[in-house]
Amino acid sequence: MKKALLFSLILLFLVSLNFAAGDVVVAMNGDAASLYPADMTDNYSEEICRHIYEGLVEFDQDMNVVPALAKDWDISPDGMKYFFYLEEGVTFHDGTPFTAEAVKLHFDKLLAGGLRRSSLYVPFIESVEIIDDYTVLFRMKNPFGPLLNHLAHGAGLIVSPEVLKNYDKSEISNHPVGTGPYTFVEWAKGDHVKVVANDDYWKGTPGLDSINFKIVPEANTRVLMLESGDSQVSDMIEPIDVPRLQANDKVDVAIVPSLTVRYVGFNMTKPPFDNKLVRQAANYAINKKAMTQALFRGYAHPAKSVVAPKVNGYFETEGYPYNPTKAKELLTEAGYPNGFDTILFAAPHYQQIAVIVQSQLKDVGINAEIQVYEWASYMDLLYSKPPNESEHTMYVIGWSPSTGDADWVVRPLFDSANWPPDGDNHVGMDNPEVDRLLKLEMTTFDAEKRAEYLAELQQLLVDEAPWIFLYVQDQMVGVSNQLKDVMVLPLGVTVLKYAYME
Amino acid sequence: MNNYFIRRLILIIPILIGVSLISFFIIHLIPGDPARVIAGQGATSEDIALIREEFGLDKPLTEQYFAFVGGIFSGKMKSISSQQPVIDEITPRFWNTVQLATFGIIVATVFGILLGIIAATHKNTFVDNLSMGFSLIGVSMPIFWLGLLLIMLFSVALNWLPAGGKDSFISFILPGITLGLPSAAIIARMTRASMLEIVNQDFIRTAISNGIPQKTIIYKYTLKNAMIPVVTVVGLQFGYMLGGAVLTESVFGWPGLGRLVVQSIFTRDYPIVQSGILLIAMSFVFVNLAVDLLYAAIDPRLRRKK
Amino acid sequence: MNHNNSMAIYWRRISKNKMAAIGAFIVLFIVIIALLAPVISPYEPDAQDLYSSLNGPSKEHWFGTDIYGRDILSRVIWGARISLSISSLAVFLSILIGVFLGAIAAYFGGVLDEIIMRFFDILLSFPDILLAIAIIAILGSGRSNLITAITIYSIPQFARIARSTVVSEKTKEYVDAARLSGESEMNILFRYVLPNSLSPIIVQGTLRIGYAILIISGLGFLGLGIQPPAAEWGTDLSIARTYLRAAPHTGIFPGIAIFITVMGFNFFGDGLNEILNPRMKDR
Amino acid sequence: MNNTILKTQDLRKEFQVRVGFLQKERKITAVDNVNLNILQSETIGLVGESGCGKTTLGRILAGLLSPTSGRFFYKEKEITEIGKKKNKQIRREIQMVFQDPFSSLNPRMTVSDILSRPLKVFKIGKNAKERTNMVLETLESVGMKSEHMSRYPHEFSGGQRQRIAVARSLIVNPDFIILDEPTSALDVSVQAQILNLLLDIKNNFQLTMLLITHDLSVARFQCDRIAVMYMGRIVEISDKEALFNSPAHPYTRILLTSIPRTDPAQRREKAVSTGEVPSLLNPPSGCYFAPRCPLKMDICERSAPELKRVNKHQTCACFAVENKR
Amino acid sequence: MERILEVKDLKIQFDTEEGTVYALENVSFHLNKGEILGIIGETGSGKSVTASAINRILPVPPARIVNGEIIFQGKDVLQYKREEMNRIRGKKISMIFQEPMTALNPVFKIKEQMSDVIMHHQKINRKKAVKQATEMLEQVRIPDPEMVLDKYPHELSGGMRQRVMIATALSCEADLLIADEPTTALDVTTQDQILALIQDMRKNLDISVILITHDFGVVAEICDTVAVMYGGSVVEFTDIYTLTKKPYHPYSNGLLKAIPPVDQTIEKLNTIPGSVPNLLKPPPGCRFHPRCENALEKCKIDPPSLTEIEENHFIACYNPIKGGEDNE
Repeated sequence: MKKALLFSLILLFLVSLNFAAGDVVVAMNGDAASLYPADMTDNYSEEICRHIYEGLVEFDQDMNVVPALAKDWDISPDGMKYFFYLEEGVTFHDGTPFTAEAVKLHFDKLLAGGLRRSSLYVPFIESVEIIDDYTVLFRMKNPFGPLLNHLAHGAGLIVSPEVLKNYDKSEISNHPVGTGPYTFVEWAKGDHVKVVANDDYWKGTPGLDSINFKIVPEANTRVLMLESGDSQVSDMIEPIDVPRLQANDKVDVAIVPSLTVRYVGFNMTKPPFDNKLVRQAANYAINKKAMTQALFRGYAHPAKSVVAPKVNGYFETEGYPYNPTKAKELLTEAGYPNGFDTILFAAPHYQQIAVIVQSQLKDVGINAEIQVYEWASYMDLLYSKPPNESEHTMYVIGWSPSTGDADWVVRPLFDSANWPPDGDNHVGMDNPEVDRLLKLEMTTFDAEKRAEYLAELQQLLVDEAPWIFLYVQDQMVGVSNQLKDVMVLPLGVTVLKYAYME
Repeated sequence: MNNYFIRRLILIIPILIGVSLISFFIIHLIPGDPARVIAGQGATSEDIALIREEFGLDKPLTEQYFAFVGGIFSGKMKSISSQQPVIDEITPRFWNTVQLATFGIIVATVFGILLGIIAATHKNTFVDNLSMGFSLIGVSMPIFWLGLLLIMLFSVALNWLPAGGKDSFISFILPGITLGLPSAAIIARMTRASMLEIVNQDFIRTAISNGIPQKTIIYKYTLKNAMIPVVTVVGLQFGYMLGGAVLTESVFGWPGLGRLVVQSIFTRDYPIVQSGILLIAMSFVFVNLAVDLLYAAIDPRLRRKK
Repeated sequence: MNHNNSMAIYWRRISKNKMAAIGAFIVLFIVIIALLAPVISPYEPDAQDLYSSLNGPSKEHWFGTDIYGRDILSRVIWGARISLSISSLAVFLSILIGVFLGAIAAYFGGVLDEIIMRFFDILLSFPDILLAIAIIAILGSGRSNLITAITIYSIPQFARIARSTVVSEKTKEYVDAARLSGESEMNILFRYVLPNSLSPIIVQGTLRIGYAILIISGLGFLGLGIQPPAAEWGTDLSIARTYLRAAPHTGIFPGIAIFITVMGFNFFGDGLNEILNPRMKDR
Repeated sequence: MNNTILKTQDLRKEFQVRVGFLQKERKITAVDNVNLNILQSETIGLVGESGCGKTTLGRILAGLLSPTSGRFFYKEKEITEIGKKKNKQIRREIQMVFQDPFSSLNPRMTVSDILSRPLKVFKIGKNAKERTNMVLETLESVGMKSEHMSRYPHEFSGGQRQRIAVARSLIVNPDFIILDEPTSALDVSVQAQILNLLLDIKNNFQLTMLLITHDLSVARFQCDRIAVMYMGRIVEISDKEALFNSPAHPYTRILLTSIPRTDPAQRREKAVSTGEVPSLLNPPSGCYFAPRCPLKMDICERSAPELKRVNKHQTCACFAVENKR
Repeated sequence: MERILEVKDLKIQFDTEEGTVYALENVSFHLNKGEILGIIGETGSGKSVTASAINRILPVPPARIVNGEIIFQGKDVLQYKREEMNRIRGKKISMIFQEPMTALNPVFKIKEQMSDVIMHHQKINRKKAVKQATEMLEQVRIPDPEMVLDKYPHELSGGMRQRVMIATALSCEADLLIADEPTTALDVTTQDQILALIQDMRKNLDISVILITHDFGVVAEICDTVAVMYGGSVVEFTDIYTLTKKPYHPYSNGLLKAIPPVDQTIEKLNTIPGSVPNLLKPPPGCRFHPRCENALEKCKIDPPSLTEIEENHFIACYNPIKGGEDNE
C-alpha cells in the first residue's frame, strides 16, 4: 500500500511543474544534425538556426524575400553586381560587431567549397568584396535571377567571425553564435536544444523568454503534449489527428502547403518509358484525389506542375485528371494493348504510395512489382550510375527547393548536364528545348520575363510527363492559441522569431 | 575463486575479437554508400569523394578495421551523419538503454521469480495454472504489440503516462513494463521448472524426513539450488535487453543504443554501427561473465577444490 | 526410423496431455486457415478501396479496413500463410544445419568442437533481432532473405541443443555395442545417436517457430519485412502506430493473430516437452 | 589343450583429469601395468571394488578404449590397435555384454533390426531370409520367442533385455565374450536366470569368457579362475576353489570376510576399521594396499610387489605372502 | 516384547497419467522395541513405499492411502496432522537413504545442514547445535569432525557422506530409524563398516531399526526379524533364523535358492520363472501365482491374507512348502 501512495505523490508533483509564461516548448519530430548553417541539409537544423542566426535577407510567411541584416540592396543593370547596405549597430551574441567583414568571411568559407551547401553559391558567385564597413559587393559569375532566394536560404545565415576563425567545420556546430533574437544555451543530443532571449537584439527584446526545442519522435506524444500544455508548438501533426485538435479551443492548427512535390519518376532512357504516350497513360491511370484522401485525409493537393504552388515562379498547368479509359487508349496507341510488366522502386517511407500506385496501374494493365530499398541503397540505385546504365525504371520520390525558387527545381532535375552520378536528373531528361528555357530563366533577373520562361518550361515539362505527378502535401503544425505571430514556412520550418505569448 | 575468474576472463578475449570482426564486416557487407547518403540530393561526385576521404572510407578494409578498433573510444572516430565523435553519440544513448534495461530487468526478475515460486509451491492448483497461463501469454505476445496496447490504454485513453520519449521517471514505466513482461514470463517459467526439479531431489526428501519445516525447505534449501539456472536466465535476458530492445525503443521513441544502431544501419553510418554493435555484444559478454561468477558464488561445486 | 505404431503412441499421448492438445488444436486451426485462405477470405487481400480507408469494424468488414481501404480480416487470413510458411521453413533449415554441426562437434569433439562452439558463442553474443536486421540490410528485404536471416540466427540454438544431447547420448552403452557390431563412426552418429537425441530438438523446434513468427512480425513492424503489398501481420501492424487513437482497430486484429498463433506453438511445445521427457512429470 | 587365447603385456591406461582450461592437468592411472593370460574356453573372473579399473581393462580388451602403453595379443596376433584400425575379422571374434540393460539396446530399433545389423555389417548369411533364420535361432538359444522379434526394447523387462544383449553378441559367433557386470542391475531371481543362461552358452558354444563383477558369489558360481584387482593393479589370480578356501592376498581375505553371509548362524565379528580406498589422484607409494594391510612391512611402502606364483593354483602380489612361504 | 511399531493391512495406490498403480495390496508386520526388522523384496515389491508411508514423506497426491493403520508408540501415524508429523519426523522417527551422492544439499556446508535439524528440534542456538553435531560425528566414527563440518558434500567420499547422513538422522535421539537401502550404493568393505555402525547405534542409542534392502545377505547379517515382500504385499514375516531354516512361502523359498552362495560351489541356480508383475494391471488373487509352482485354482481368485501358521511365523499362502525340502 505504501508504495502506491508514494508513487502517486511523484506523479502529482511532476504534472504540476509547468513553465513560466514566457518559456515556450517546441515538440520537434527529430534532432538537428548540425547547427552550422552552411553545413546542414535537414529541416530540424534549419528551424533552430533561424532563431540563432540571421541572413542578409529572409523569407516572410508567403516565401517573399524581405530585408533582414541588409536594409537595402542595388543590382547593376547587367545583373553582375549586387550591392548590399547593412544594418548598423548590430552585434553578434559574442559581442563582435556585425560588419561587411563578417559577411565576407561567412561567404568566403562557403565559396571555398567542402561544405554541404557550397553548391548553392559556388556555381554563381564570383567573389564577395567589402566596399566599406556597412556595404558589401557580391560579384556574379553570370547573371543569376534567383540569387536573393539563395541568400535567404538557411545556408545564408551568417555565423560570427570569431567562431569561424577559431573552430574547424565540425566544431562550429557546437558553438552557434549569430545575431538572431535567441542565443544558444545547450544541446543534449537526441533530447533537446535550449535557446534564451537575446536582450540586446538589434530589433528590440524578443517576444519570448526562452525556447526549448524538445525531440519527440512519437507523433501521438507530440499531440498529447500540445493538448496537455506541455508544449506550445508541435510540428508534423498527422492528418488523422487534425480534426480532434481543431475541435480543441486551446489549440490552433496551422495548415500550410509544403514545397515538396511527390512524384513517381520514369527512367526515360529505358523502354517502355522512353515512349511519351506510355508516360502520359500512367499519369491518367492514377486517381490522385483518392490517394490523398486515404493517405492524408485530404490534406494534400494533386500536383499541377513540377513545382509546388508556394514556390517562386510556380505556373499551374491543367495536369492529368484521373481517366483510366484514356490511359488504356494511350497504352494501346503506344503499342502496349495489354499493358506490360515492370518494377516500381520505393524507399520504406514511400511504401504506402507505391502500394496505391501499383494497384491503380494494375487496373490499366501495367503490372508493377514493388521493390523496397532502404534509403542508403535507394540513393545508390538512383545516383550511382547514369540513368541509361542504371536498373531503376519507376521510382517514388519527391523534391523540395530549399531556396523557395523554381530554378532550384527545374535545373537540377531536368538540365541534361545534370545526369547522375553528378546531378539529380535521374529521369534522364535530355531535351534541347528544356535546356534552352533553363538557360534563359537562370540568366534573366527581370522578374516578369523570368516568370514567362518558367511558365513555358513548366507547361512543356508537364506535357513531356517525365513523372507521374502525384501531390503537394500540406504540413500541419499545432500551436497553442496563447502563442501569437508564429511563422510556419512552406519550407517545413516553424519560426518563432517574432512570436510572443498573450 | 579468483582463478576461476581469470580463467573466464581469458576465455572472453577470443570472443571479443570475433565480435569486433563480425561487427566490422557486417556493415561493410551492406550495399549503399554512406558518403552518398550524407551528400544527399543535389551533391556532385566531388562532394562525395571529399566525404569518403574525410571518413577514411577510401582506405583498404584492413586499415579501416584497425582504425576502428583503435579509434573506438579514443574519440578520433567521427560519426558520418553527425560528424560528432562516436563516443559523444553512443555513450548517452548506451546509458539510456542501460537505464531502461535495468528498470526492465528489475520488473522482470521481481515479477518472474515471485510468480515462479508461487506456481511451484501450489503445483497443479488454480494458482499454478493461472501464473503459468500468464507467463505463456507473456512469452507469446509480440513485444511491440504489447507496447502499442499499453500506449493505447495508458497514454491515449487514460493519459496517465507519456506515450514515448525519455525525460522524467514516469516515462520509464510503460517502456520498462513492455520490456520487462516477456522476460518476466521466461524467468517465471524457468523458476517454476527449476524449483520443481529441485523439490524432487533426494536431499529435499532427506530434509523432510529430518523434520525441517516446510518454509525452510522451500525458501532456503530449494530456492538457493533453484536460483542457479535462474541466474543464468536473468543474465541472458538482461544481455538481450541491452541490445535487443530495438522494438521497444522504436515503439516508445526511446533514445536507446539499439534504435540508434538500426537507424545508423539505414543511413550506413559505419562508425556508429560498428561501435554500437561492438558495445552491445561486449556488454552482453560481460553480463554473461558476471552471471558465471554469480553462478560460482552460489554453487560451491564450481569453485576450485581446496 | 519409427514405424507407424510409435506414431500412434505419440498421437495418443498428445491427446492425453492437456497443454499439447490445446496447442495442437490452435496450430491446426491456423494451418487450416492458411490453407483455405483463398476460399474463406471474404475479399482479395490486396483489393483497395481508397474512399473507405480506416473504417472501423462493420458488417461488410468484420475487422474493419486499413489505410488503403483493404479488408483487414482477409489480410489477417492471408497473413497466416506468410508467417507459417516462412517460420517453419526457416526453423526446418536451421534444424538441419544446426543439428548437423552440433552433432559433429559433440560426437568427434576435440578441436572441431572448440572451433564450432566458439564461433556460435560469438554469434550468440548478438541479440537475435539485431543480427536479423543486419542480415536483411545486407541481403535486402523480401521473403527468401527473411528466411535466410531467421535461419542464420537460429542455427546456434539448435547446434547447442544437438551438441548437449549427443554428448550425453554418445556415452550410452548401445553406442559401444554398435561399435562392437562393426558399425562405422558416421553410421553410429546418424543411425544410432541422432535418432535418440531428437526429442529436445523437436520441442525446441516447435517453440522456435513461435519465436520466429514474433521476429518476422517485428521486422515487418520496423519496415524490413516482406515486400508490399504482401499481407504480413507485422507490416500491417506498423500502420497502426500512427492511427492509435483514430483507428485502433488497425492495431488490434493483426496483433491478436500473431499472439494466438505464437501461443499455439508455445502450448504445443510445452506439451511435447512433458510428453517427450517424462522426467518433468512428478513420479 | 589350454593354449592362451588372450595375453596382455604391461597394459597401462591413464586418464587426464582436466579440471579446467588453465588447471594443471592431473593424471590418474586406472590400469597399472596389468599382465593377464586368458586360456581358451575358460571363464575368468575379474573382481574388485568400484574404481579398481576392472571395467576400464574390460573395455580395452574389447577394443572400445585404446591403452596408454603396453600391448595385448589375441591368438598370438598383436591387436593393441584394434580400437583404431577397423580389422573386421578380429572385431567379430571379440564381443561384449554391458551392465545396464536399459541403455545397451538402441531404443529406436526393433529386436530383429538389432540382431540383423551385425549380420549385415559382417556380411554373414547370404540373403535376408537366411539372416532372419539366424536371428530366430539365436533368440531361441537365449530363451526368447519369435513374436519378440518386431518389438522395441522399451517393451521388455530388464532380464529379457539382457537376454537380447547376449543374443546380439552371440549371433556373430565370437570366440571371446567380455561380460561387464551382466547381472548387477537385475533382481536376484532374474539374475539367476541369466547366470544359468551364461553357463549353458559357455558349454554349447565353447566360448572363452571374461566376467567383470564386484559380487564374489556371482564369480564363484560362474568362473573357473578369478583375478582380484585393487587400484588398477592385479593383486591375486587363483583358481576358484583355492581363492575361496585359502585366499592368498590380505585384500582378498578382507573382501571375503566383508561379504555378508546368507546364513544368520555364520555371523562373524565385523571389521571395525574405517579405512577407505585412497583416491587415485594421489596414490600411496609402494603397494597401494599397504595403508590398510594388517601384514604391512617396511618394504611394502617402498616398492610395489610383483605377481608371483604361490602354489599350483594361485599367484599373488604381496611381499608378506612371499616371505611367509 | 513391547511393540514400537505395528502396520496393519496397509493399502496404497498411485493415480498417474497411465492409470492407477496398485502399489501396496496388504502390508502387515510389527517391530519390537530395540530390534532390527529387515524388509526384503525385489523391484516393485513396495518396500520403499512402505518405508516412506511410515514417516509420511510419501507425496499425497499422487499417492492415496486406501486403508490400513500404522501404529507408532500407540498412536496411528496416518491420523497425525501436518504440524504434529513435522514434530516427530527427525525427533521420533528418522530415515536414511540409498544414494549418498545426492542425499545431502550440495550448496550448504555439512555444519549448516546438521545444525539446522538440531536447532529445529531442540530450540537451542547455532553454537550449541554445532557442538552437538560434532559429538554426533564422533559417534559415527568420523576421524576429523571439525574438518568435515566445514566441508561441502561434494568434497566427501560416499562412505563419509553416508556416515554424515546417519549422524544427522540420529542427532535428536530418534526412537525408530528407517534405513532405505543404506548400503546398496557402497562397496562391500564400506558396506560392512556401515552395517557395523547401524548395529552399534542400535546398542548405544537404544533405537529400533527398519532396514529395507534387496540383498538377503545384509538381512541375514544384522536383522532380527524379516518381512519378505512381493508385488505390494508381505508374503512371509518371521525371525531370521526360522526364515533361513523353513522358508514356507514359495517365493521366499525360491528367492533363497536363487542366491549364489559364497561359501560353496553349486552347479545350477534355482530360478523363479517369469518376471516381476506390472502393478498397473496386477494379476488377480495372489500376485505371485503366475510364477508359483504350488499355485492352486484358489490362489488365482482371492488373495491370501497373512496368517500365523506357526508361533511367530506368518505367511500369506494357501499352499505353503512345509516339511520336505528343509533348507539346510
